[in-house]
Amino acid sequence: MNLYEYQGKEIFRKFQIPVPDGYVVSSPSEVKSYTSPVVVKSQVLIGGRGKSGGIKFAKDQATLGNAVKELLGSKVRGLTVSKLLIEQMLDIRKEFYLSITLNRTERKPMLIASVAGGVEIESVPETEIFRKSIDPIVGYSDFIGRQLTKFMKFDAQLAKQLRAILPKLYQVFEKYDCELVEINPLVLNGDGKLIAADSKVIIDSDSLYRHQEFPKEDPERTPLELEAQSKGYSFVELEGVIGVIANGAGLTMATLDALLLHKGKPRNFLDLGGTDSTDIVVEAFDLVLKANPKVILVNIFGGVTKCDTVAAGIVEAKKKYGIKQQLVVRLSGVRETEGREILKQNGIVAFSEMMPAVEKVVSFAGGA
Amino acid sequence: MNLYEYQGKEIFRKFQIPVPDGYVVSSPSEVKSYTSPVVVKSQVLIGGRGKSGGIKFAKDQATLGNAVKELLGSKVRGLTVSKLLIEQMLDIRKEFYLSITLNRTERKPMLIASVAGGVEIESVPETEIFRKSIDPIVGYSDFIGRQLTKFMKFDAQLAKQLRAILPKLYQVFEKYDCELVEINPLVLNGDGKLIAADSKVIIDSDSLYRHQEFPKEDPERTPLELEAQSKGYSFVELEGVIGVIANGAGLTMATLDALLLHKGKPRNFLDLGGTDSTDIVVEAFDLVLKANPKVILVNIFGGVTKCDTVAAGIVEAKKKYGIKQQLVVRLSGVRETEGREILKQNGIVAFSEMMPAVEKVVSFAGGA
Amino acid sequence: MKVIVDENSKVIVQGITGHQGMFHSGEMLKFGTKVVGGTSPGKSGQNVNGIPVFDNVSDLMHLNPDATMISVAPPFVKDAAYEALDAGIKVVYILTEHVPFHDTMEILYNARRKGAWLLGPNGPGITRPGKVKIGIMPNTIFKKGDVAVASRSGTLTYEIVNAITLDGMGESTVIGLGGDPVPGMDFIDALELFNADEDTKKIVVVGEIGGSNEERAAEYIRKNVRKKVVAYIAGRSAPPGKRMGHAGAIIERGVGTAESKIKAFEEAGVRVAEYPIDIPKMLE
Amino acid sequence: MKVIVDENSKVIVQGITGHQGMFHSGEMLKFGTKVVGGTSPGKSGQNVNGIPVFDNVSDLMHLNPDATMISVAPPFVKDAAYEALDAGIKVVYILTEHVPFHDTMEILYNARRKGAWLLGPNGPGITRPGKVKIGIMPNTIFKKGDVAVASRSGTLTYEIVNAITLDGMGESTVIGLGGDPVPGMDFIDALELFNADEDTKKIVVVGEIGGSNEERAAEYIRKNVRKKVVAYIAGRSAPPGKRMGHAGAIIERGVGTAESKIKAFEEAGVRVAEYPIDIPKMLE
Repeated sequence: MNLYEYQGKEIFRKFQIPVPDGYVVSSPSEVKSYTSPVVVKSQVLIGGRGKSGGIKFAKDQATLGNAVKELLGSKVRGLTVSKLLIEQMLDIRKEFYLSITLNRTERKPMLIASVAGGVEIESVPETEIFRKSIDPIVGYSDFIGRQLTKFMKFDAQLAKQLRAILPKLYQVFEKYDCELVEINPLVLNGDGKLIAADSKVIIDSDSLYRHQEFPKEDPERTPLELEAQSKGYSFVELEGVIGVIANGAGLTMATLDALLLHKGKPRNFLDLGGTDSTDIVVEAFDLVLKANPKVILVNIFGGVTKCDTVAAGIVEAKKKYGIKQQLVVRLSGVRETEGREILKQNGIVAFSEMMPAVEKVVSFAGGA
Repeated sequence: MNLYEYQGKEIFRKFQIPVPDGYVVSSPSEVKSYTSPVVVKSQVLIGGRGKSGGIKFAKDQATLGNAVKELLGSKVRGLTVSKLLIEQMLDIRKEFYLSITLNRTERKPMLIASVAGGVEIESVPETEIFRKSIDPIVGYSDFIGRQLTKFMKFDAQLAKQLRAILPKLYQVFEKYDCELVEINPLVLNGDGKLIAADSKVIIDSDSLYRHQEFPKEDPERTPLELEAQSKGYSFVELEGVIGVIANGAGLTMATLDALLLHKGKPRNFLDLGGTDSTDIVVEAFDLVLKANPKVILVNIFGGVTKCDTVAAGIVEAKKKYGIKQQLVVRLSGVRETEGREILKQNGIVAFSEMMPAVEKVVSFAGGA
Repeated sequence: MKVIVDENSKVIVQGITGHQGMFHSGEMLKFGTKVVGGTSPGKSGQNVNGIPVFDNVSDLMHLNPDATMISVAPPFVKDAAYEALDAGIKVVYILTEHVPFHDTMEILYNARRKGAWLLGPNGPGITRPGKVKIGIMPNTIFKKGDVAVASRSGTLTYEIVNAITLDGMGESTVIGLGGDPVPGMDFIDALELFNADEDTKKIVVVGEIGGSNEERAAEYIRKNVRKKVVAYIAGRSAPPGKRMGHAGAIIERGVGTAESKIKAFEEAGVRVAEYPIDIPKMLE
Repeated sequence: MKVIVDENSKVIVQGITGHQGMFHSGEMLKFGTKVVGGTSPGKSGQNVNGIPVFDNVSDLMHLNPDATMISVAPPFVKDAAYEALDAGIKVVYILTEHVPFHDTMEILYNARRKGAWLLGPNGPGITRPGKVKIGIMPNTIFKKGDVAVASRSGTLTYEIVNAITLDGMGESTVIGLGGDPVPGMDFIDALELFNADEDTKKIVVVGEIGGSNEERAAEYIRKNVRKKVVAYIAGRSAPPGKRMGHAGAIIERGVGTAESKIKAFEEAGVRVAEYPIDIPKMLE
């Protein structure tokens, strides 16, 4: 789960990583009297806020008031702004990049840094990027900071500041079960101090049970995706016309892949998961129908999820929702015979192989 | 370093290990109004306080005041009482033993527990003692608590409480660099709650630089030992008459052993350590002379500590303190020749072997 | 030859009285696995499918278990794994989904310290037809043979194994690595085992988009494996940045795309199937 | 045969510009040890006794060091050890005294994970006459020979080694385990090495009161060692409960007494010397 900039900075503050003085407002009445130049930052979970007009500067009370009024409720790259972070303006001398993330290949945390911050890290040449895997049992140790400050060619004063930030950043990464904790840019301010001008913190969703202080929000998801998420489904909306219900992330992906290779366009990704209950199947139909697909493909390889359960669910969903769409079903695996029998009694012929089902549903959809 | 009971309990409280309500007084004026039965406990770092009259009970204001006046300034097993812990009296139903200590053989922390608490753990039969080594990399995990509560035959209610205490006790052990953290007794109170009726916390002296909140006190040491400690010497006062200065703990021990095997009685243990400076040697003489020995043995095997440095130190100390005692010196190892030469010029003949030196000093002391 | 486990391996189930523990301990018994005991704190003395239940792993070590299947809720997985490792069990399979990956990292490196295998979390386990099954793969799809399968997916693995079996071939060992960001085993671990196993003549690698494990596996195959290897990559059609259920399927920063993985395999001489169903023919 | 290190081992010194680092790097060079580099953050480009100084261990790994001697203040020892282990160095000797034992525990188990030896803290290191010395034992007392010594003490070790040399014998390997509550190596680690080393014919074990390592060593000798072993135990005269400089010398709870150790050795057929000076004769 992505945290907002202000949430990340609250954590940084708690861990004594320097951040600019600032406060959050969700209405113009919460704006404090102007005392010194400030930056007004839209709190939306998307990059490129600056270029999209989501960040404004104010050097007097009037411009501050205007900026707040203008930004609150506006849209930044499609996302509605409901909170603003109003912060002291920095006197930026240099911008650096600093993050800790999971290196999935090495199965270890990795520290990434660059003297070239403030831009997309992807466009910085390899030679300017410091990468260092951290042994998760040992954790962060100061020698890593000494290696980094040498790479960054920091003087003693800057090196000391960075080496104070690094262990705290690693603590944040660990304590908050982060996938990513990123400071971009880490700013060298006019006063010679390093300060985190932005924050990007992504918490492993599987760990949210121990971080209940954060409301579950995810503006990158559509309302339907959020509904599905709240019901426990892996569900992604796509651009096509073929509704898809399958079981297992890999099989569901393979189903979409097969549709696309046959020039069929999936409307969604829906993984039933491994729970064996007709209700789960009925609710899955509810979600897929809300996405209003032209046709629907059900692709089940029975294991934990048994074919007869899915068949019963399909029959129940048909009855409950009066499904109008053409429905193509493929059943294979555990209790395949029983499942096919249930469907047959309700006038549905199920395929036992995946490819004919895919071909059939694509032809129904008018593709290929 | 040993902590006082009240210091240990402050830590317990901070880590949410239940302790009785209470407060510390160092003068009768600090005693609060009596509200309910209390126990008044002398804060001295020695066992057997109860049997020695260092613990009193009070069921009204008058007995409380008397107990405080009686105990403050009194001696408990030779130690002067300067602080009292006044605590709510417990309604003790059962007493258990619980501790975490370093198992030096396995080089791991060890959890020790027994249903038979309140007495010396040494006298409890082996079969009633639970011992479990804890992997220091993994740390405490709940399965250890489940094993323990099963061993203790605790009901669900008690088991839950104990499993809440254990991870915190381990945290104390780790965070405070403990050699030992012990609750004896852990009391089952009348209200059905487990509560730490006493605390014994020993912090690794080498770690005190990161625990500067505790004043360095050690009432088990004599004033001379404390002086030596503050100057960085390993120094122990003993009952005999032969002052000993040696280098290295092992060689110093071996020197004492050799003296005793020759029926000589050492006055002290003093390990010069590995620092090569005449001042260290001179100061060592100062300490040994303060112990007023009949004779003095210097036993040096030169390594880091070089023989000529020690010789120069001996000469300087003789001059400075006008040493009257018979002085037997043994020098061997690095810069032996130079050292012996320095001594010779000042009228001291040094042995090169340990045993003749030991024999000589014992004969001077009038032993053997 | 032993590939993590064999027909003599004794298995326990931590959390055997739960829904999954009950069902899958029964299925494992049917498969022929020696399930010798289970745990469920406070339920000692009961039995599940005839398997005796104990409070703690330490209470059943007289049964000499070689492996454990952990099926407890995510907050308790780390403790259960440490309990098994502390008791000296050398194969730890975690069935549970949604284990925080920071927990898995800790478990993984502590398992390695103790010379133990970690399988899962959130994977279907290991199946060796005719010998042993630990995990949740459907019993019916297997046939003893010489094809080894390593897969990051669950159901898709069954699909592929089923196709192999229906085609008349069979499997020596099937390992589900699991779809979590930090899997207990990766492809190279599995490939080393398959490469050394004399009962394995052919190998199937079932990958997914995300990460660079498939690329590293391709490199390993190029250097070390002379057995026939066929691959499949799920997620060719995934739009960049869209999540596909597995955190492992996030396409990030241009690495880990299906194209990059397919290219890596083809350069290592490994043919990549367009459809799962094509795999059996490509193995022939 | 290699016992932790040999004549080809390349050694670095972390904290080489400190008093101890400077002195002992010079002594090691004189002994013949290949001291190839040292570290001292911010002092790269300098040299100590002709040895080049670098900021970080990672900056000198092109010199292919096999071992490090760490001589930094106690609060920095853990970081220095992790720096060396991270860089892949497989022998870590910590000269520093007064390292908190909780730090040492962490270092020890992480060293083991990485297949590295930990020597010290607070011990004199390892010396192999004619081959290599890592640590602070005086150069002059050694002579190449067939007696191996493992000791919990420093100066006492020199005394005994000197006596052995003066008696006309010599040493194959001398290991100072250190006097800390958690030593990086214990007697059994050393005895295993000595037992396997063909250059070692006789073994001296120098113990102290406290702990039960000597008792366990005696048991190990009884079961595994057919070479001649002689022991000495320091602290026979220590009054119970009095601290003797080493935390290792606290007599607690009736275990770890000199009597118990002497008894254990004698029951294992190991003669125990009354005086350190008796050892050479007992070895003959």
